[in-house]
Order: sequence, then C-alpha cells, then structure tokens
Amino acid sequence: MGNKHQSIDMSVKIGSCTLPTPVGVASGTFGYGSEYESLVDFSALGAIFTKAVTLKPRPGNEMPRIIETPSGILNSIGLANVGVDQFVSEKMPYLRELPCAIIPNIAGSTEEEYIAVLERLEKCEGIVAYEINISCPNVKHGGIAFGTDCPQVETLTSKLKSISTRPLIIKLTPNVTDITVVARAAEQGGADAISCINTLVGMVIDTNKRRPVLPAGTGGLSGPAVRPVAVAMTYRVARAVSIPVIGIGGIMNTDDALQFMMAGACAIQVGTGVFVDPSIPQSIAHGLQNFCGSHDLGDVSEISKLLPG
Amino acid sequence: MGNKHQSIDMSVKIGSCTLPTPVGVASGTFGYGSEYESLVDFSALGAIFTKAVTLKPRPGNEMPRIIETPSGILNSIGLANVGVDQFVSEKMPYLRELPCAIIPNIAGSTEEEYIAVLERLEKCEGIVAYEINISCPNVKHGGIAFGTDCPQVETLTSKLKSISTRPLIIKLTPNVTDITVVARAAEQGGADAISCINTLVGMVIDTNKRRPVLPAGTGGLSGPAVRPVAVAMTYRVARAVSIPVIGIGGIMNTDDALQFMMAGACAIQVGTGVFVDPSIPQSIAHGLQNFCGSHDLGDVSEISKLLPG
Amino acid sequence: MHCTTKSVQIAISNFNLHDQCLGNSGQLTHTKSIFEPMNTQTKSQIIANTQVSPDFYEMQLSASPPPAPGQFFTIRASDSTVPLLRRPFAYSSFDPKTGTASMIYQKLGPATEIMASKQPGDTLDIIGPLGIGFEVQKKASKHILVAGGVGLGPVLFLADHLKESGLDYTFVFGCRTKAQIPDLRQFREHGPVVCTDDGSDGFHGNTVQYLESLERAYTDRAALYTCGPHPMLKGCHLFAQNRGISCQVSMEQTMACGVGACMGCVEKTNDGYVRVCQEGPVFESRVIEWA
Amino acid sequence: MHCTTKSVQIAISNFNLHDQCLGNSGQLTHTKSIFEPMNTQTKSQIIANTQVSPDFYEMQLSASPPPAPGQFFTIRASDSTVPLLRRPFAYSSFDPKTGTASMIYQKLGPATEIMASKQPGDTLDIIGPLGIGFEVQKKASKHILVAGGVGLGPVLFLADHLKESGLDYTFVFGCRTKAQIPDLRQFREHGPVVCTDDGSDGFHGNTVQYLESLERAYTDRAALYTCGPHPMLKGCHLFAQNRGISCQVSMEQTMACGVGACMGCVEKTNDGYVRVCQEGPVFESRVIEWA
Ligand SMILES: Cc1cc2nc3c(=O)[nH]c(=O)nc-3n(C[C@H](O)[C@H](O)[C@H](O)COP(=O)(O)OP(=O)(O)OC[C@H]3O[C@@H](n4cnc5c(N)ncnc54)[C@H](O)[C@@H]3O)c2cc1C
Ligand SMILES: Cc1cc2nc3c(=O)[nH]c(=O)nc-3n(C[C@H](O)[C@H](O)[C@H](O)COP(=O)(O)OP(=O)(O)OC[C@H]3O[C@@H](n4cnc5c(N)ncnc54)[C@H](O)[C@@H]3O)c2cc1C
Ligand SMILES: Cc1cc2nc3c(=O)[nH]c(=O)nc-3n(C[C@H](O)[C@H](O)[C@H](O)COP(=O)(O)O)c2cc1C
Ligand SMILES: Cc1cc2nc3c(=O)[nH]c(=O)nc-3n(C[C@H](O)[C@H](O)[C@H](O)COP(=O)(O)O)c2cc1C
Ligand code: FES
Ligand code: FES
Repeated sequence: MGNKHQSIDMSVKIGSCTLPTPVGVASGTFGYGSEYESLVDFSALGAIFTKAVTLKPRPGNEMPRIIETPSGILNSIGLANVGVDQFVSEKMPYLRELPCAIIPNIAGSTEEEYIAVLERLEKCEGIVAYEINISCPNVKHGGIAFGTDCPQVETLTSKLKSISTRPLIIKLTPNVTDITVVARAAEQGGADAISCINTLVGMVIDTNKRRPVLPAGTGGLSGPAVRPVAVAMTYRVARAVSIPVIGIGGIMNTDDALQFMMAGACAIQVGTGVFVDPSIPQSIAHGLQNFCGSHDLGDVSEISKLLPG
Repeated sequence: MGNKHQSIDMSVKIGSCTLPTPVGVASGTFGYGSEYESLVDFSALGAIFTKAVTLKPRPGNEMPRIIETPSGILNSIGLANVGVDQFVSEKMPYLRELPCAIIPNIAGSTEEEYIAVLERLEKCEGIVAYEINISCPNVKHGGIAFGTDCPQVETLTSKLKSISTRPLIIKLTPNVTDITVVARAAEQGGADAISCINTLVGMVIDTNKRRPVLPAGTGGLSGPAVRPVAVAMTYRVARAVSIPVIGIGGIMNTDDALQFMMAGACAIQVGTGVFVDPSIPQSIAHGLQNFCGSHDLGDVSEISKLLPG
Repeated sequence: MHCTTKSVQIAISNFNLHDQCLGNSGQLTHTKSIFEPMNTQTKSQIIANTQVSPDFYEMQLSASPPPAPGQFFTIRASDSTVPLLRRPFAYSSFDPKTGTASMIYQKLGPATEIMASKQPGDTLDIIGPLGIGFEVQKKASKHILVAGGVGLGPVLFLADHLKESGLDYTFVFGCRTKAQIPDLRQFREHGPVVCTDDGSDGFHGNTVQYLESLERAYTDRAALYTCGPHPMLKGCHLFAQNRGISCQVSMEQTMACGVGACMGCVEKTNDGYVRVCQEGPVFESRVIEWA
Repeated sequence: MHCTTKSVQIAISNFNLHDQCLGNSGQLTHTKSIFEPMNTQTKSQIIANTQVSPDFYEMQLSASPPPAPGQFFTIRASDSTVPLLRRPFAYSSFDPKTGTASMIYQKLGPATEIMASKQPGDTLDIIGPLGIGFEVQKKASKHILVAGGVGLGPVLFLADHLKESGLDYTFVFGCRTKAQIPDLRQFREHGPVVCTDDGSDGFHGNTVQYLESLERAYTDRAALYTCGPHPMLKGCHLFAQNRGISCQVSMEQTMACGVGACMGCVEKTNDGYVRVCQEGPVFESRVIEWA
C-alpha cells in the first residue's frame, strides 16, 4: 500500500504551472502563510492563495467583522491587507521559501488597479500564478461587481492576460444568475483556470440592537452551509469551460473534496475549514492519496473523470 | 400583560386581503393542510401557502428526493401535486374551513399554464390570494426560469393580474444576480406582494456511488443554512419596492422571524422548520405577540419599522 | 381489543392505498380515513437507553399513544440545526398498561449518536404513531417473520402481537456474525432462528438462503412479514413470489415531514409513487417496483 | 525561571505592537518575533470539569504547552458544523510540573454547552498558547487586579504569577450577587475584594465604584490589570487616566482563526486596527479607541 501510494501522481497542472497537491488554502483564510507556521505542514499543500492584495494598504471594515451562522460564517473583512508593495517586500520573502506554490489573490476597484497590482507582482519571484478576485465592485461602473457582468469579466481578463507571464485564475462570485456564462467570458478573455466560488451575500440582524450585526450591512457567507451551492456551481462550470476548475466552498474533509473533484474540479481550496481545524488541508491531501490508492488511480486528476456526464 | 397582548393587532394586509397573523407556512412543506391536522394549531397561522398547483397532476421526480446538508436540506420533489382539478374538488373543501387564509402556490411551464390554473382557481371559493412560483423553467423560452428574466416576470405578472380578482404574490427565486430588479419587474407588472425567497440551487454528490444523490442532479437548498442569504435579499427587496414583502428562508424561531421583519418583511413563512418541529409557526406567532407587548407596539407591522434605513 | 382495532385500521388503510390513493395517472390522492391513527407530538421521557449489541441500542419512552406493529415515529434528536430533520424509527414494543413504547436503533450518524448519549430522565420530542403497519393475514396457516439487522424492531413488535393472539409464527433474524445478536429478552422469548453470514451461530447464510432451505410444504399458505436491508426485502419478495405466498415489506426512504405533506419519501409501485410515511412503511411486496 | 522568560517575551511583543505592527497608514505589518510563543495544536485530555458557581465551570486540561497570564487558546468544541468556529478562552492557571492548564468558562451558547457536558477523560482539540498576555509593570509600587464575571480566569492566572514573584497585589472581583462568587480555592487564596451589584456580599457596587472609593495615595504608582465586560474595562481605563496610572485591559472580539490570519478580530486603536488575537488580547488601555 505504501509503495502504491508513492507512485500516485498528486500534482495538478494549472496552465503552465504545477501544484504539488490538489489541496490549496483559500484567499483570506490563511493570511500570508507565517501565521500558520507552527500548525500546518506546508509540504502537504498544493498552493497558498494569499489574502487579497490591493494597490494600496487597506485597513478594512468596522468591527465586528465575523459572525457565525448555522454551519457557516459571515465575514466583512473589507479586504484588509498590507498593499502590494509591502506584500512584495515583507511577505513574499517568507512565502517563496515554502514548499508549496504561492498564488497571490489580486483585488481592485478599477481595471487600472488590478493591472497595477499584477504589474508589480510580475517583477516578484516565487509566484506561480495569480488568482483574480472579481467579486469586487467596479467603482467606475456604478459599483456593480466585475464578476456579475460578462463583458467586464472578459475585458478585465484579457487585459490582465496580455501583461501576465504567469497563469491567470479567475475567481468567480456565486451571486449571479448563470455562473456558466461568466466562466465562459473568463475563458474567452484568456483565463487559464477558474476558481469557484467566492462567498454568497448574506446578512444577520441583531434583533436586540435592531441593526445588522455587520456595520457594512451585508457580508460574505462561507462554510459547510454553502457547500451544496458550491458543488452545483463547480459541476456546471466544469461542464461549461475546458480550462481547469478549482472547487471552493465549505470543504471540511476528504469526502467534501471528492465531491468537488467528482463534480469536475482538478483542485480544491479549504477556507473556513482552516479556521475550524488547520490540519484539514493536510488530512485531505492524505485522504485523496488514499482514495487514489484504493481505487487504483495513478494520478489524482483522474478523480474528476469518475462521475459520468 | 394579558390585556396588553389582546389589544395588539396581529393581522397583516397583503393587497386587498388580510392574514390573521404574519406567520405563514411555506409552499411544499405543509401539503394541503390536513396532513398536519393533529399537530398544528391552525388558528395561530396567518396563511397556508399550499403545495404548488399545476394544470395537470404531476407524479414528481425519481427518488431519493430529500437529502440533509449542513443545517439545511436539499430537495427535488419535482412539483409532485394532484393538479388543479383535484385540488379544487378534493383539497379546497377541507382547506376553506380552516381559520387561516388559504393561498395556493401556482406553478407552470408556460404562461398559458399559469393562466389556466389561475382561471380555474378564480371560480373556487375560500382562496384569499395567489402565490406565483416563478422559479419554474419556461419551456417556451429555452427552459430558463421565468424568475431570472425581468421581461418575462413583468409580462407573466401583468397577464395574471389582468384576470385575477385576488391579490397576486410573486415568489422570487434567489438564483439571480440582482433580486431587486426582478422584484421591481414584478411590482411593475402589478404584483400586490413579493415572497422572498425560494430555494437556492445546490448539489450533493454521493462519492461512493459516484453520482449526484438526487437523480435530477441539482435540487433546492433550504433551511437555516440559507437564512443569511434570505435575510439579505429580503432587506434589499424591501428597500426596492413599495409593495409588501413576505420573508422566507430558514426561519426556526421568533428571533429568526424578527430578523426578516426588521429587514422589512411584513410577514414570514416557515418551510423546512415545519418539518423539524410543526409547532414552530405557532411558537413564532406567540413570540411576535410577546415582542410587540414588551416593546409597546400596538400593531405587529410596526416591527418592520424598527430598523432604520 | 386494542389489537383488533389495529387490524381493522390496517386493513382499511391498505384498502385505501390500492383503491383510492393511487389514481390512474399514478399520482396520490390521499383521502383521510376516519380510522387513521391520530398522531401527536409529545415530549416523551426516556425510561431506559441500553446498548443491546455492539451496534444496537434499545430505548424505552414514556407516554406514547398506542401504536400498531410496523408503525413508526419521528424524533428531533437535538435543538441544534445539525442534525436538522426529524429521524424516523419503528416501534419495537408497546405496553398498553404503562404507555411505554420501545425502539431498537443503530448508532450510525449525528442523530443516533446524540440519542445514544441520552440518559434516562432526559426528554425527546416525538411525533407518532405514523404510517401504516403490518396487516396480519388472518387466512394464513403460519406467519414467517424475517428481520435483518436493525429491521429487528418492528418485526419483534409484530411477533409480540402474534404471540398474544396465539397465532403460529416463526421468527427469523439475520446478522453478519454472532456478536451482533442482540442481548434482549424480548428477542429470545420468540425462539428466533438466527442466521449469521459467517456461520458463527445458527444457520450459516443469510435469511433469504434460510427461507430457501425450507421445504415447500412448510411455507404453503404461509405469510411473510419482513423488515431489513433492501436486498433482503427484495430477496424475501422474490422468494414469496416463487412460493406463491404473500409478503409484506417495511420500506425505508429519507423523510422530511414524516406525515405525508412533503412528497419526499416516495417509493415506486406498479401504480406510481407512494409515500412511505403515509401509504407505508409496510407494503405488499408485489406492489413495489423492485430496482 | 519560567516566569521570567514570559515577562521578557511579553515585553518584547508589546514593543513590537507599538513600534512595528502599526504602520503610519494604520494597517498591520505583523513581523514575526523570535520570542513569539510557539503555539501548537493538541488533543488535550480533560482532567476535571467542575461547576464552580451557578454560571461558571472550571476545566483542567492535560499536556498544555506553557502559557503566560493573559494568553488564550482556542477549542473546537465538537466535530459537528454547529458550533463551527473554534472558541477562544483565557488560561486561568498553569502547573509547569504537570503541564496541566485550567480555564474558567461560562455556559452561554452552543460551544460552552457542549464543553459543560464533557467528562474527565474526554479529549478536546486545543490550539495554544495564543496572543500576548499581561506585562507586569516592574516599576509599579502595587498591582491592582480587577476581574468582572467570567473575566476572572486570566486575572487569577496573573495573580498566581504575582504571588509567586512575591509582588504586592490586590485582587478585586465583581459580580451581580453573592451566589455568583465562584467556589474555587485558587480564588480565595488571593484574598479577593468582592464587589456585588446588589450588596449581598463585600463591597456594595461594581468594581469601578470600588476603585473610585480608594484613596488617591493608595493608587499612587499602582498598575491596573483588568478583564471583564466592556463597560468595566472602559471604566477602569477612565479611572486609570484620572489617577495617572497604567492600565492593561484584556479585550474580547469574535475570532475566526485566532492566529492572526483572517483580520477578523480587530479593535480600533488610536493608531488604526489591531488584531485582538495577535497584538492582544491584552493592550495598554490608552491605545484603545473607547467607543
Ligand atoms: C419508516 C422507517 C423506520 C425506521 N426504523 C428504524 C429503527 O427502528 N431503528 C433504526 O436504527 N433505524 C430505523 N430507521 C432508519 C433511521 O431513520 C436512520 O438510521 C436514522 O435516520 C439515521 O440518522 P443519523 O443522523 O444517525 O445518521 P445519518 O448519517 O443522517 O444517516 C445514516 C443513514 O440513515 C438514513 N437517513 C438519514 N436521514 C434520514 C431521514 N430523515 N429519514 C430516513 N432515513 C434517513 C440514510 O440512509 C443515511 O444514509 C428507519 C427509517 C424509516 C424510514
Ligand atoms: C481572548 C478571549 C478570551 C476569552 N476568555 C474566556 C474565558 O476565559 N472564559 C469564558 O467563559 N469566555 C471567554 N471568552 C469568551 C468566549 O470565547 C465565548 O463565551 C464563547 O465563544 C461562547 O461560545 P458559545 O458557542 O458557548 O456561545 P455563543 O452563543 O456562540 O456566543 C455567546 C457570545 O460569545 C461571543 N462569541 C461567540 N463566538 C465567538 C468567537 N468565535 N470568538 C469570540 N467570541 C465569540 C459572542 O459575544 C457571543 O455573543 C473569551 C473570548 C476572547 C476573545
Ligand atoms: C474571513 C474571510 C476572508 C476572505 N477573504 C477573501 C479575499 O480576500 N479574497 C478572495 O478572493 N476571497 C476571500 N474569501 C473567500 C474564500 O477565499 C472562499 O472563496 C470562501 O470563503 C468559500 O470557501 P469556504 O467555504 O471554504 O470558506 C474570504 C473568506 C473568508 C471567510
Ligand atoms: C420539500 C420542499 C418542497 C417545496 N415545494 C415548493 C413548491 O411547490 N412551490 C414553491 O414555491 N416553493 C416550494 N418550496 C420552497 C419553500 O416554500 C421555501 O421557499 C424554501 O424552502 C425556503 O424556506 P425554508 O428555508 O423555511 O424551507 C419547497 C421547499 C421544500 C423544502
Ligand atoms: S416524509 Fe414527507 S411525505 Fe413522507
Ligand atoms: S481571529 Fe483571525 S486575525 Fe484574529
């Protein structure tokens, strides 16, 4: 059995880059890696998707920023981050020494901002790909999220693609009528892969204080509560595009990861699950390897072919 | 205190009709009423929203039809129902004798079908309003759900409105990019109220059998898991239209109901919660009355004015 | 007295199933029968909750309205939202004098794990009795009861009833291995034929193989009643068809409401879909479309 | 020895907070200090879990890495998804000889209810020690410790430490009524001044009113250390400002990760947002922007 497992190819190709395992940690839930140093076996990870990187540092939203909901959490961090310059000078030196792939998550409120962040990251070593967070409101477009409008998605993707030497992963928002047309717009624009999904818009009201718990009103819902929604979207997106799909949403264990992979994802990310138990990503990596071993799969990417259709 | 409570007006107006309390039971979760006869105090209910009524009887989907998910359930009933003729001849005689309002939920796969069902129900006594389920795919429109397309929503609403002597409640699907524009389309078409929300599209995969648990692939997610999504949508819809909004989604207790009402709903429906404990609707009705009593509200509809904005 | 009423009830309900509940179009037209047992929601107190085998527990509950063998009830295991839905369990016995009802359950997932951790004195939110149970075939010469695994409960309850009525019955129980045989007086009192897959006790083989080992003459005019895993039910059905005898099966399906409202728990019959919680859980095996 | 190391650690960490962690733009630039305590994830065994007042429990856990007073750890209360997030709790004592750590907690919601139902021998998934604890003000003439309600734990731990170090301290504890005073030897050993809102025991009034009743001379060059409800912390802060003495407060904020990764647990300071789990939970009260 040990031998059998050693011969299993656990690596996953995303465009021109290779992740050592299919198990990533999701943007915003793993900081800049060092926070989990003593708790996580980085060599079991496929990739660290960093906290969103914006052009300027962002202090983030008013608190409280987190509230637990039934089997989920609602967050309103407000993209608090150190900004691209400090990211490059202070976070990347640590990150690039880790054995897993480093994929910054890029956010912006205008096309120009995404472009400026990506341009600076292009000069930085140790990055294998970019994940583009298109759930952000476009301030030049009435504040409508980039990711809800196909033409914006296609234009943004192709502009970023034209200046990037590294694979582009477009991270979709689930808050759309038909996620497959958005995925196709990203593919059309030249995306190398799709991450699916970001958080659902949600709200909790404090009925004693008579106001939304989050000062921003709404927040992003994640965790096991949204998993069925994420699996459905991954399933549909994987059948709509021919580029790789990375499944995200409420993954807590190997069986959850298998659901996304059978739905057609070639890799997955653990987000909220890292908060609950930082050992979940490594358990899943081992679990997927065991699954391949006991199902005579030589390559972890064969899992996504197990479901007919 | 007892006296105080007796003077609280618990009734709610929806168009020209009045519900004795703001607490309804959601379509598809309460059958045709008689199933819960020995378990529910009908006099505490504002309205029974019946199982969807279609023109012809429908056997429904392959089984399994139900699977539990984290804090939610995924269903794929397939609108199994007796059809409008048997509904009128066999279900309405029982329903019209109950002390609560009876609101059939109408579904169809073409505009003509909705119209035909409503026309037959027009001749039937004991109905106070109609709830129109627009989450159904329009077979004449490439199978795209009526409720995801504003022009279709407006046309369908106005056609139904023109032949209806009773208030029309349009029940929105949450699987859209911007639920407020759909709500406004319904209002534009003449809707008297909005029900918000129906189920979210979800999927669970059986990784042993390597296929979706539900033979139909996807199903509808409901229950506490979706509550934050439903509260956010209710909040936004209530600010987008001037007709009454009925909040639905994961309501299990008085605090949940208060969240929806403070978000702007004038009434609520309990769906999945009825499965979990059939006494939940009556507990909520009493809980809302107590809330009004202890907050010196003479009218339950004042709750929706407690949240500023 | 109590038992006679039940039989009438069951007979009429079954009649409903075949002549009224299924229209030609295959849809359900459930008509409320005046004989239908009245279900209620109660906070029942746990009187005992004991492990009776490595996998099985027996729980005794107070203040139950009287059920019939094959009927079930639903439990809300916790106030949390995980597990969310009520869970259905068959009655395994009932004492009309004390109003105590029992069940036998297997610890499988979240709900049954919580149940196994409950102490005598704790209360549980119960709705029952629900559904339509076994109908004793009055004309049968002999009653063969077959239980597999945790299907034991309702079959035991039927056996109690047959014993009380002085009818001739055989109790067959199947499990994987000797260790799984429940340590339960009620079980031993029916002098069960035990079948183990590994031959560690009793008949070496499964219950259907045991039935097939019986002489044709023995099963002549017998009636079969069975509850257990799906393949066993199907095996019993095929066996009964082959011997030309009647067979009642207690079916399982995921339930949401448990009271006939949601259309969630259907089985396919040769006359369309039926609700396991309302037209069942016990059906004549020949009406089921066996997959 | 052990305690001295801690103090150095804390001092340096606090230095980090003010000179490195907060940039001019107000954002966080957390630099990993080599002195930062190493947190680990362990399956700790419950050694004891006892009710010490109508609302409070004390839990003792095995195999804890050594924490400093004011530090905390996070618990995953169950494998279920409700409650989902880990919950933070302050250490209330630590025995370096046995590696046993304690906490005092209040039964409030889903997580603490599950915790209260645990038995000795059960295990809990623990991550700790986390955050930066109290820094003993070496130059203070006297140390005034103020705990309100369930803020008791970390303050008790600090008192243990001051006692060991032979420093002069006063322990003030506030609660609503006499019945809420915890039945805990560790508590009584510090000869606490008890304040009850209803005057049923000790000082009649809250802890801040008690502080205000102290003569100015008494608090001269004293240092305050406090944990408890927000209004109490603010009251202590204003009191300290008024008397011109230092005050450290242990803040609470909803946490997701507990390790500084999610930016979820921030407090507003006069220099921007800081993470309670990383730059705190203990802060100099004057840096906090009191709402
Ligand atoms: C009419 C009927 C009578 C039953 N009688 C008994 C009995 O006497 N003893 C006994 O041990 N078990 C009985 N069961 C099965 C019992 O309901 C399940 O074992 C129980 O629901 C498991 O719940 P769980 O949370 O522990 O496990 P889960 O992990 O939720 O489920 C384990 C398995 O139980 C089944 N199940 C889960 N939820 C439901 C649901 N809402 N409705 C129906 N099945 C479900 C599924 O097949 C699932 O794979 C009966 C089921 C039915 C339909
Ligand atoms: C640094 C720190 C140290 C703490 N030390 C102690 C202690 O020693 N003893 C003690 O009893 N309590 C302590 N708490 C509070 C404790 O974390 C909450 O009481 C606990 O999370 C309640 O969980 P619950 O599920 O039982 O209740 P819930 O119903 O979930 O919560 C009750 C209240 O606890 C708070 N809370 C809930 N979830 C979280 C979370 N993820 N992070 C932070 N707060 C939350 C909220 O204010 C909520 O209103 C501490 C909190 C922090 C931040
Ligand atoms: C606290 C928090 C912060 C997040 N920040 C980001 C972010 O900066 N950029 C981004 O693309 N997604 C962000 N996300 C979304 C996650 O990366 C992930 O898509 C989502 O949480 C669903 O996965 P989960 O259910 O496993 O958490 C954040 C999620 C959480 C919970
Ligand atoms: C089993 C089931 C059947 C349903 N059938 C219908 C239906 O026929 N028509 C409809 O408009 N909504 C139907 N719904 C949606 C509910 O009415 C409700 O909008 C949704 O479940 C959200 O509320 P809840 O979380 O309280 O269940 C159904 C929901 C469930 C769970
Ligand atoms: S469980 Fe709802 S109809 Fe049977
Ligand atoms: S809880 Fe995540 S940064 Fe503090």
